[in-house]
Amino acid sequence: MTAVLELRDIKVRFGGVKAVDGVSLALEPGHLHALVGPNGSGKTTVVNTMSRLVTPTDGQVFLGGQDVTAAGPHEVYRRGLARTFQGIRLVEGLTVRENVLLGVQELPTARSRAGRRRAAEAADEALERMDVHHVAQVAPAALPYGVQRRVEIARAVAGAPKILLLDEPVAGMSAGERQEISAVLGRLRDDGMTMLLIEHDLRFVLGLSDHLFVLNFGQLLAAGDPAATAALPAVQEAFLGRKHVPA
Amino acid sequence: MRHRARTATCLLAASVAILTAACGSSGSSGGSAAGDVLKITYIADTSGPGAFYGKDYVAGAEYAVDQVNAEGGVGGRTLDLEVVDSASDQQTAVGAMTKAVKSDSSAVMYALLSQNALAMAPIAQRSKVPFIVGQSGVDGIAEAGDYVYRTTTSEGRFYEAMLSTLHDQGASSTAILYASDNPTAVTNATKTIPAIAEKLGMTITETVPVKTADTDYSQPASRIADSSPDVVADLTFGPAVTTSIQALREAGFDGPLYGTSALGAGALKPAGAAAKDTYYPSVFIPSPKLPWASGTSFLSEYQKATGSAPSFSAAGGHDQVMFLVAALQEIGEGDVTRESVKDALASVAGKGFVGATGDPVRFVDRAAVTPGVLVRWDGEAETVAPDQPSPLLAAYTG
Amino acid sequence: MSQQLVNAIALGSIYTLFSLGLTLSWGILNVLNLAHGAIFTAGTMFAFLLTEHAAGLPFAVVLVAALVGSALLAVLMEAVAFAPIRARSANALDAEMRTLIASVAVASIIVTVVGIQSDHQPYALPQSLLERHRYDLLGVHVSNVQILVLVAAIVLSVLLVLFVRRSRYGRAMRAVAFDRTAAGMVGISARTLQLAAMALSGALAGVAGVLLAVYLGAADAHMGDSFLLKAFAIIILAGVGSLEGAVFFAYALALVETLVGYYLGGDVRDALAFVLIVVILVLRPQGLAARQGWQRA
Amino acid sequence: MIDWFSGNEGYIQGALVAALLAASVQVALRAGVLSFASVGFYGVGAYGTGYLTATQGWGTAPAATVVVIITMVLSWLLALVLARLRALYLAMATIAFVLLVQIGALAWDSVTGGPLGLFGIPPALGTGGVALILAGVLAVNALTQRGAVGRRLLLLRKDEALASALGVNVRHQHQIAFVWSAVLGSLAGISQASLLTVFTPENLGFSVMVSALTALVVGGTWHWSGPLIGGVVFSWFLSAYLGFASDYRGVVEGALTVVVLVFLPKGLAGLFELLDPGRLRRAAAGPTGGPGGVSAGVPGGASTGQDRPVPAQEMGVSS
Repeated sequence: MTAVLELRDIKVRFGGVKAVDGVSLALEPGHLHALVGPNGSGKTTVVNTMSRLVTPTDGQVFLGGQDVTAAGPHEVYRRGLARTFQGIRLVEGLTVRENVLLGVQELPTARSRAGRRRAAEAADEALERMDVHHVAQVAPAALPYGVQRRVEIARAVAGAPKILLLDEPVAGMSAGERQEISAVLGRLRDDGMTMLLIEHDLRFVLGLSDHLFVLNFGQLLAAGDPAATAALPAVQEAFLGRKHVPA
Repeated sequence: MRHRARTATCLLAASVAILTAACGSSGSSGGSAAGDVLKITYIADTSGPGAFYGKDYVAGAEYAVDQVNAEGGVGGRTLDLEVVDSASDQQTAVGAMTKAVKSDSSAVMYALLSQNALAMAPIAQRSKVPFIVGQSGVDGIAEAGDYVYRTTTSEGRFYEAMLSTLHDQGASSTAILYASDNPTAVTNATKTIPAIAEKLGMTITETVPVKTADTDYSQPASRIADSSPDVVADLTFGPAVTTSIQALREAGFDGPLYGTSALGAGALKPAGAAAKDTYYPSVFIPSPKLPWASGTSFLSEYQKATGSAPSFSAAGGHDQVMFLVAALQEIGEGDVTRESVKDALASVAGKGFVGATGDPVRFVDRAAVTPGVLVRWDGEAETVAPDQPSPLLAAYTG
Repeated sequence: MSQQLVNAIALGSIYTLFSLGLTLSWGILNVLNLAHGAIFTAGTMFAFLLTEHAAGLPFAVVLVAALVGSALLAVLMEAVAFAPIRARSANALDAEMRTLIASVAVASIIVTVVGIQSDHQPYALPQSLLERHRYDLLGVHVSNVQILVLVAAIVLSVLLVLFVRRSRYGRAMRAVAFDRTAAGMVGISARTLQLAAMALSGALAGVAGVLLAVYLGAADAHMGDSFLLKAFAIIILAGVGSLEGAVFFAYALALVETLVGYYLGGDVRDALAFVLIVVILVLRPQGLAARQGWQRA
Repeated sequence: MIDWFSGNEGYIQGALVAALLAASVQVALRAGVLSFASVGFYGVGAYGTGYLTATQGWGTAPAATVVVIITMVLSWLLALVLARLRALYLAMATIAFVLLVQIGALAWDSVTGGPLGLFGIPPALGTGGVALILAGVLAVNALTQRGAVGRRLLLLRKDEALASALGVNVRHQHQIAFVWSAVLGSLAGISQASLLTVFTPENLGFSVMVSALTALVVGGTWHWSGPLIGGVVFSWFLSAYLGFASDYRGVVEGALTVVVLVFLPKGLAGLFELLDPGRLRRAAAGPTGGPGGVSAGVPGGASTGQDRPVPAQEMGVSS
C-alpha cells in the first residue's frame, strides 16, 4: 500500500535556524495521523512543507507517489492536498457559502459551466456535511469561533481532497468547541478521509488519532501507535519540559 | 437580485459611453460678437507655480483693456476681458480652452507655459478661434495654424547680440550649463549658442546638462570652472539659478554669466552679489533707459495708473491685448467675427503694431519680432546693459 | 578628482540627513512617507519666515526652531492622518497603501502652502545668517558650509545610532522594526513610540532642509521631491531600518553619482538611483547591508 | 445639454483619462499588487502612439494596436523580473520604473522629441472614442467584481498564502493583473496623446502616479466605479469649479484625500453603497466587504491593526 503523502529526509533552514532537521514520515490512506510537539518544534514548518508553502532546503515530498518537491502550493491542492491554518483564515467580505466556494472554484473540474454547477453543489454539500448550511449567507466574522472553524474545514473538504492537513484546529477553543471539532474529525475519518492533525496538546490527539508522530527540535522523536508512543520516556520528557536532550 | 445588479452595472457603464459619444459629435457655431461689448477670454496661470508671472500678464492685459475702454473702446465697442485661471495645470488649461472656444469670445489669449500653449493651440485652430499666446519658450506654437499668434520674440534670437557684446568685452571662450529637461534651454545650449560661438570664433570649453530638479550643482560647476572659460551660459530655472551661480562661484569661476530671461524677475536676488555681472536678454525691462520710446512711455503710464513698475510679463500681457486692438481698429465698424478678427490679425501682423515691447512689434510666421534689450544684474538691481547694440535683435531692423 | 571627492562628501552628508529620517518612519511605522520631502521643505520655510520676521537671530537658533517646527509638523501628520488610518485599516497591505496615499496628500498640502507663502518663487535665507567662505586647500575648493554639512551629518548620525542602540526608546524601536507587537514588551506603548519616531524623523528632515537651503543658497516648494527618490534608493540599498547602512550608502551613492556624472554624463547619473532600486530589489530585496530577510513578504 | 457638454468637453476628457489611469492602478491593486508600473506604460502608450502617428504617419488604430501589443510584451517581462516583490517594495520598484521611463523620454530624442515632447498628434479618438474605451474597461471591471473572478481577487489581496493553498496560482494571477494594469495604463496614454495632441515628459512622472492613486482612493479603491468618480472629482470638478480657491487646490485635494482615507475607507463610491438596500441586509449579518483582512486568528486576541499576513517562510519559525 503506497502512502498518500510521504516526506523523505526533509530539512528546512531559515537563515541560520534549522526549523526542520531530517524528518521522514509517511501518511497511510484512511488514517487520522497526529503530529505533536512542543511550541517551536517545527510542526507548522512540516505542514507548510507538505502543502508546499515552504520549500525544503533538502529532501523530497511525494504526493500519491509523485515527487511534488518542486510543485507550487496551488498544484498540490489541485492534486488533492487540502489544509487549514493555525489561525482562522476566512475571507472577510464573502459570505460563508462564498468562502466554501473558494475551495472548489479553482479546481480544474470547475472550468466549464457544468463544472461550475457541480462545484456549487459540492460546496453546498460540504456546508451540510459540516453542519453550517444554516449560516450559508452570513458573514463569517459574526459567527462563534467553533463554527468558523467548521466553515474552514468545509472549505477544505469541498474540493474532495485525498488528504487533509489540519494545523492546530482546536487551539484557543473551549472544551465544548473542542468536542465539536473532535466529532467532526471522527466523522471525516469514518468517511475514509486521510488526515494529519497538528497539535501541541498530546492528550487531545490520544483518543482521536490512529497514528502518532512526535516532533522535537525539528526532528522526529518517535512515531507509531498513539498510546505506546506517548508513553515513551523521551516523549514524556519533551512534553513535560524537564530536560531537553535532542535525540 | 445579483443578476439584476450586474445588468444595471453594464447599463450604467454603457450609458456613460453613449452619452458622451453622442454629445461629442455636436459642434458649436462659435460666438460672433457684434454689438457694444466684445468679449475676450484671457486664460492665465494665476495660481500654482506659474502664478508669479501669470498674475503680471493678467495685470498688463487688464491695464491695456482699461486704457482702451477709457478712450471709448475700439470701433464703438468696449472690451470685456474674462480672466480664467488655468492654475499652471495642463488639464485645466485645456479645459478652459475648450470652454472658451464654445463661448462667445472673439479671441482667446494665453500666457506662460509652453507645455500648456502647445496643447491649446491645436484646439484653437480646429475650432477656428483667434488665439494669441504671450510668453512661450518654444517655437512650435504658431505652427498650429493661421489662427494662432505669438507676441513675444523667442529668446534664442537675442543670443547672437548678447554673445557679440560679451565677445566685444574680451570673452573668447564660453562654457554652457543648461537644464536638459527644458526644451528652450536644450535648443539654445546645443544649437543656438554653438552656432553663434562658431560664427564669432569663440571656443566652447564645456557643455554640462543638469536637471531642474537637481539639488547639487557643485560637480557640474567644478567641471565648468576647471575648463576655465571666460564667460558661462547659465540656462537654468527656478532655485537652480541661485544654486548654480553660487556653485560656479564656489568652484572658482569669477567671470561674467549670461543666460535666459528666467534669470530676471527676482531670480537673481537670492544669489545677490555672487551673481554680479550676469547678462540676459529680455523683451522689456522697467527701465527709463529702454531704447525704444513706446516702452518707456508704457513704463511711466503704467506706473502712474497702477502705482507699480510693470514687469516684462505685464508688458507681454499688454501687447497681447494691443495686438488684438490693432486688429479691431482694422475692422473698424465692420462685423466682428472670429474669422474677421483672424483676417485683421493677419493684416496687422504684416504691418506691425505699437506695443510696450517694440514700436512696431512685427511678425514673421505669426511669431513676434521685437527689438529686445540686454539686461545686466550688477549684484543689486537689473539695468540696461551698457554698450549694447540697439536694437539687440539685428533682424528687427533688417 | 579630489574636488569631486569633496563635492561627493557634501552631497552624501545631505543624503544622510534626509535618509535617516525616512528610514526611521519606514522601518518603525511601515510608512512609505512621501511627505518627508515636504516636511524637509517646510523646515526651510520655517527658517525663512523666522529670519524674515526676526532678523539677526543666530544660525543655531534658526536651526533649532526649524527642527522643532518640522518635528511638530510630522507629529501632527502622524496624529491626524497616519494613526487614524492605521487604526481603521484591517490588514497590512491596506494600511501601507492608505498611509502612503495619506502622505502624498499631506505633502500636497504642505507644498501648496509653502508655494503660496513663497509666491511660487525661489526663496533664500539671508546671507548674513551664515557668511559663506571658500578655502583653497591644495588646489581643492572647500566651503565652510560644506564643512558644516559634513559635521552635522556625522554628529547627528552618531547621536541617532547611539540613541537607537542604547536608549530604552531606541531599543523599543528596534524591537518593533523586527516584530510589530514587541513594543509593549519594553514598557512603551506603540502609540508613544510611533509619535516619537515621527517626531525624530521630522526633526531630521527639518535640519536637513535648513542645511540644504544654506548649502544650495536657495530653496523652493518642490525641492524635497528629488531627495525623496534618492533617499528611497539609499534605504533600499541599505535595507529598510538599517541606520548604519543608510549612512554608508548615502555617501556611496553620492560618490558614485558624482563620478558617473563626471565621466558618463547627467542622464546616466539621473537613471542610476532608479536602476539601483530596481536591481537591488530584484536581486536582494532585503538590501545589501541588512542582516536577514525579514522585510520580504 | 449639448452646449453644456461642449463647454465642458476639455474637463470631461481630463476626467476620462484620469479615470482610465486610476482604473489601471485599481486592477492591479484588487489582485493585491501595489504597482505604479501602469503609469510608466501610460508613457509608453502615449509616446508610442504619438511617434507612430505624428512622426511615422501611421493611422491611429494600427498604431494603438501595435502599442498595446508592445505594452503586453514589455509588462509581461517586467512582471517576471519583479515577481518576487510585494507591497511597499513592489511600489518602490515600480515608482523607479516610472521615473526611468521619464528619464528615457527625456533622453531618447529621436522618438520622444526629448524635453520638447511630441506634438501634432492626430486627434483621432475624440471624446466619444475614449468614453467608449473607458466604458468597456469599467464594464469588464464591474463584471469581475463579483462571481468566481471577484472571489478569487478578494482572496488574492487578502491572503496570498490561503489563496495558494486553495489552488490559486498566485504568481500567475499577479502577472495577469500586472499586464492588464499595464494595458489600461497604455490605453490611458493612447487616449491622452490623441485628445491633447501633445505629449511631453512633463505629462509623465511622479505627479501622474500621485494623481492616479489619489483619484482611485478618493473615488473608491475597491468598487468598479471608484476610478470614474475619482476622475470626475479631481480632473473635472476641481479643475472647473474651484475658482477663486484654485491657489489652494493642493490643500483642498490633500485635505479631501485625508478625510476620505480616515472616514470613508471605501471612498466616495462607498456613499452609493450605503444607499443599496441589498448591501444593508448583508451588513446587518456582520461586517462585509471593504478592505478588510482575514478575521482575527484567536478570539479576543490582540489586533494592533498592523499585523502583517505572516509570510510563508516565517510560519515554521513561530510554531
